Amino acid sequence: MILTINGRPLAARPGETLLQVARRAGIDLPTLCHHEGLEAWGGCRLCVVEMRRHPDEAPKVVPSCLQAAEDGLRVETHTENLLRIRATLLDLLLTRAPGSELIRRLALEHGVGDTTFVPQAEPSNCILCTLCTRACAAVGAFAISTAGRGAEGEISLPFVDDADACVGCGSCAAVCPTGCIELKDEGLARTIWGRTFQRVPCEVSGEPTITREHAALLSKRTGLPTDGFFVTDEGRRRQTADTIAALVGVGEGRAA
Amino acid sequence: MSERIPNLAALEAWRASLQAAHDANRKAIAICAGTGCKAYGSDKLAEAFRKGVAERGLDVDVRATGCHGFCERGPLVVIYPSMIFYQEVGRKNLAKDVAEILDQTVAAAPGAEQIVPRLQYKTPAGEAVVHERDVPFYKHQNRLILSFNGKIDPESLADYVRNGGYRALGKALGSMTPEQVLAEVEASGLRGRGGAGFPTGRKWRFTRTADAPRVDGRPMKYVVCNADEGDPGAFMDRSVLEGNPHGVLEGLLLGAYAIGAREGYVYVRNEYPLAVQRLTKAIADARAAGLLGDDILGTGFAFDLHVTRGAGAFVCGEETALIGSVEGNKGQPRFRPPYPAVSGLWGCPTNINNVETWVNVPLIVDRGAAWFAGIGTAGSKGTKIFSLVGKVNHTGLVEVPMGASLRHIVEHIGGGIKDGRAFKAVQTGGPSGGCLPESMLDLEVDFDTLTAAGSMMGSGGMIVMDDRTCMVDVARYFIDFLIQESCGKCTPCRDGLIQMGHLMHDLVEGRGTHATLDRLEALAPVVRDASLCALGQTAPNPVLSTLKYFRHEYLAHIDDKQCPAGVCKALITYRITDRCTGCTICAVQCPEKVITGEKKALHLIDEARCTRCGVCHSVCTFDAIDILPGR
Amino acid sequence: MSALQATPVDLAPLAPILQRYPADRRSLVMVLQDVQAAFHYLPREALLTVADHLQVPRSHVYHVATFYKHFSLTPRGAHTCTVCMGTACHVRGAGQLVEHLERRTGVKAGDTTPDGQLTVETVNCVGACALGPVVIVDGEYVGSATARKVDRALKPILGGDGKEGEE
Amino acid sequence: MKQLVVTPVRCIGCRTCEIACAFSHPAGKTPGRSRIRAFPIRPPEGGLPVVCFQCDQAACVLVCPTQALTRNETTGAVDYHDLRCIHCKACVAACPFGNIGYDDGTSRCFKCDLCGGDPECAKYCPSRALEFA
Repeated sequence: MILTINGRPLAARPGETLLQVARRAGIDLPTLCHHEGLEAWGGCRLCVVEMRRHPDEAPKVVPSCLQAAEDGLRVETHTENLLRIRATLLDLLLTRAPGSELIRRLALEHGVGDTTFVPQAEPSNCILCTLCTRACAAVGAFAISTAGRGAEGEISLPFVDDADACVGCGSCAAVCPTGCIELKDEGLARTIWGRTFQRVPCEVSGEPTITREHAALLSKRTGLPTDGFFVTDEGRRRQTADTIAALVGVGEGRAA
Repeated sequence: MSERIPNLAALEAWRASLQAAHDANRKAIAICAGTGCKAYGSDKLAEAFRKGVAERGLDVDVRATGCHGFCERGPLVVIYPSMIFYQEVGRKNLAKDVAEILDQTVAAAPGAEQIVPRLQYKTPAGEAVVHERDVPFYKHQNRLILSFNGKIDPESLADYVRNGGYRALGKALGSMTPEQVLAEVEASGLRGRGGAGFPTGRKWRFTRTADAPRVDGRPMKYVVCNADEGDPGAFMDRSVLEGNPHGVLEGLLLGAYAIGAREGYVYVRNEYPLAVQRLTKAIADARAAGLLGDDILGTGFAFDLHVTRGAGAFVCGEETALIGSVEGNKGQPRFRPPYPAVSGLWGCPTNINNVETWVNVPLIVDRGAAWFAGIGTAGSKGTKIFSLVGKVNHTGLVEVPMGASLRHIVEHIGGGIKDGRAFKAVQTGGPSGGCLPESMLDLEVDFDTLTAAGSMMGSGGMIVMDDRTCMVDVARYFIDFLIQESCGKCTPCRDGLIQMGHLMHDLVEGRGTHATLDRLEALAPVVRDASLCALGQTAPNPVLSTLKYFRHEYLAHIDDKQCPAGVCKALITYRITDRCTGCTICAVQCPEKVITGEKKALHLIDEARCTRCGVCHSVCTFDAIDILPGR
Repeated sequence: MSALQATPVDLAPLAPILQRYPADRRSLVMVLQDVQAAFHYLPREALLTVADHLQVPRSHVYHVATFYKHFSLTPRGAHTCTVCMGTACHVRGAGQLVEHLERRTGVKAGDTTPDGQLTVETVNCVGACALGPVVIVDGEYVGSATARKVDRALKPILGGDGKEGEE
Repeated sequence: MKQLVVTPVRCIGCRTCEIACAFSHPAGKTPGRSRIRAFPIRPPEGGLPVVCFQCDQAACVLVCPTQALTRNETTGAVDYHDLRCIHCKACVAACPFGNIGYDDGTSRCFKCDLCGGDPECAKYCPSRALEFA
């Protein structure tokens, strides 16, 4: 399948999105709500490009993270209109996330310093990109979701305080582009969404491994034994070495 | 109620027997039981008529029907067979009105009926009208769909069948292949009445040809009736659902047969409880009569229908959001493709059409595509129901052929502007549409002309505005509406509308500058081009169209700091004129207690402390208070 | 999103509702409709039971329950007064009616009076546009509503001799 | 399909394999984390190298919620796609042999990917304890 991006013909594999084709060709398209490992969302709209199926057709603005590559498609990624759209979108996002280093950087790259709009009264730095809720769904916990509608929407536990479903895996905090999800690790204790988990110490080194709740969830989803998760990789590798050494005759060093 | 109809012949036999048994010239009192007339107490009225008929031992049928369309003059009563039309019956004096109608009109022999003048419709020129067809509101209309509303009892399958109901279904199942039914709809030129005007036949074709996942062995496809009707100011779907639910069912059955769908959903918005009740009854009756479920009319065709209710979300009018809602999720739009026709409800091909689109289908199959294509304009076929509301004398549902002019609708049918004021604009297409000025009054209304004029057909809401409506405030109203209804998924709509809201509030609250207009005109295209779904993409239309046709009003709000229409509180002044008789009612009612004056003497408003809440102006019975633009 | 008071709620009416629908996600919106009708709001305990019964995560039930305007997570008043804010009603002065009600009840639209008697709310169109402005008091429609008509309709709820009812 | 063959007894514990691995998987400008470990548990003769077995029924692939660990059909290795990783570290906990780790410095997992089909460790192992055959 051949399509042209910014005039350059590029090969695309079936099922690939315009974003994947563009990035493979080294074209830098900004994204915020996109994550290769999670279901595409198409909400932040930063990755929009202009596409045309026929030369005389008016260009259509589509999100490249969702738009599938098609044979013969004509795509432009950095037209003046697109740059203006991205600048405005980042300007708007600054009203929500003035404290986000990533968004400030992206905005600066598009010529936007402080927001020219009216900022949110108490900005939470959350841009409602739902990467966190999608990660939580992928992990299988479904502990958090978007509550409310429109601009009032916010990422929340059920009934604001019900963290029962959370397993303390930390994926939500890890994927959040603006870092507005608090995760505190002190020794074995891990505090997130207002709940404190105790990470199980490694049987060998005492280092923290994963939480018991996370292990239970993994075991339920994969059938692996729940107590098989509580050794760090360092510790377990050592155990593996000892096991192999035993198998080949302890320490004599003679050829097998 | 009705036992199962085994086959097509039995259906026609039942129809013939109903028609024979129906004494066409037997007197009947048809009382409108739509939501509008119910609000004016038509239920109590119907009871009174039944009691009156019994007391007088009259051989007269008292029938509660669906919405006649002329809602503002409700409760509406039509005396069959002579079609004598009475309005506002029982509003002021129920017993007297009922007695006089029964004794003078109903009891008299046909042709010798006496008319009760007090309850007659009078033209603006004061001329009393006797028959429904002569009332200007109805005379200029071409009521194909709405004709059922006045005639049949919406809760009676027999009434619908007697008036030709399910004949199209019999014809299709008996002598047409699904392909032929689909070809008929394509040839008719019917376009979606939901708002975008996408050719219905082509949409059905996509769903019919899409390959479907198999559910218990057979391909599963769905047909859905979009009865979300979220556009404020539009209520034609409501009247069709309440007045002729079987018409919608028959349309869905024909669509399912043509497309090859086995199940269907009617998604009704939560604010229409009566429509849900009537639909649920119609479905139960149809199932009992063998018109729904397995082996319909003995032809082996199987189709079942469910009613699901929305729960208060305008965005659910958008197809993929609607699908999300029926699936038990948030009503949030999804990227397309895949279009619902290919992958909709639970991944199965789903054809979604608006109520009014579905109810056109039986007419097309019954009378043929050529007949339908003969109505309307080159690009837009058939009739369209508009809900004509706002500052117009005759508010209600207007069904006219595509191509009727705005002037024809607003003046001839609508009876001109209320209280003789000046026409300023008509808003069409709801929050996705625009406001058209007087210069566009001669526009022949159809899908393409409205879009060209910067507005949209939308579902057919037509809100007439006079000189006392401020266009800047209307644009502010729509932006505030859309801020509440945005689903919040994408940045341009969620956060862009908030900022457009701030800019509009600056304008109506007197803080607007020329920079405000520049910012609006810079932000609007971004919201339009980058938003995910039609809600966001069309959200700037009301602002852009009012800027286009009423820029002078924006400039008045900026440069002169005045609201010419007297609406925007920050830019108007309430002043008592010498017409004041000193009755003191304004001083008593004023919540801020800023009106002073002795009994019988000219009163004075302390304009500095007045919050311009408008209470004095509304309570003053001598129209002595002027609303002056500016502060 | 305010946290919710956990007043004990009698969940008896919930069982028949749950029997009426297949126990899967597609019934969620309809189940919530019936719960709202039965309790006049969506009690937290009821939503937890709904989540378990439909085998749907609590976060999803909360996500849907807070999206739709018709659902309320906090107890509503015994009576409801709804002002239609559709375009037709707006141009005929619905805004003034809302201000009047807010003055009379002392609560903002969307809230409930402290004594729990009356919830004042707005809705974006009820489809009775020809009678604008429309106010609905406990399901009873008041067409071409004026402040006086509204006060008369609210008399049984708010009491008062209607003296303060403006025209 | 070639495999990385480990003959522990030949290992002399020189740990060249670890250096080769770290240098061929740089983290920015500095050498990255070695995917192989030659444990000095057979003194005085040598060590015992442990490296990912690219299991058929790989526990890491099973627990990964976002397909960030997938079989590479040409090399036979289980490859790690860092762009798909959501950092839940289930794989690290699940691997029974400890052959996948998470590097907090680069916020990425690290495991053997057979250098795309030409393992450096085997190339530089002086004692043929590691062979790619």
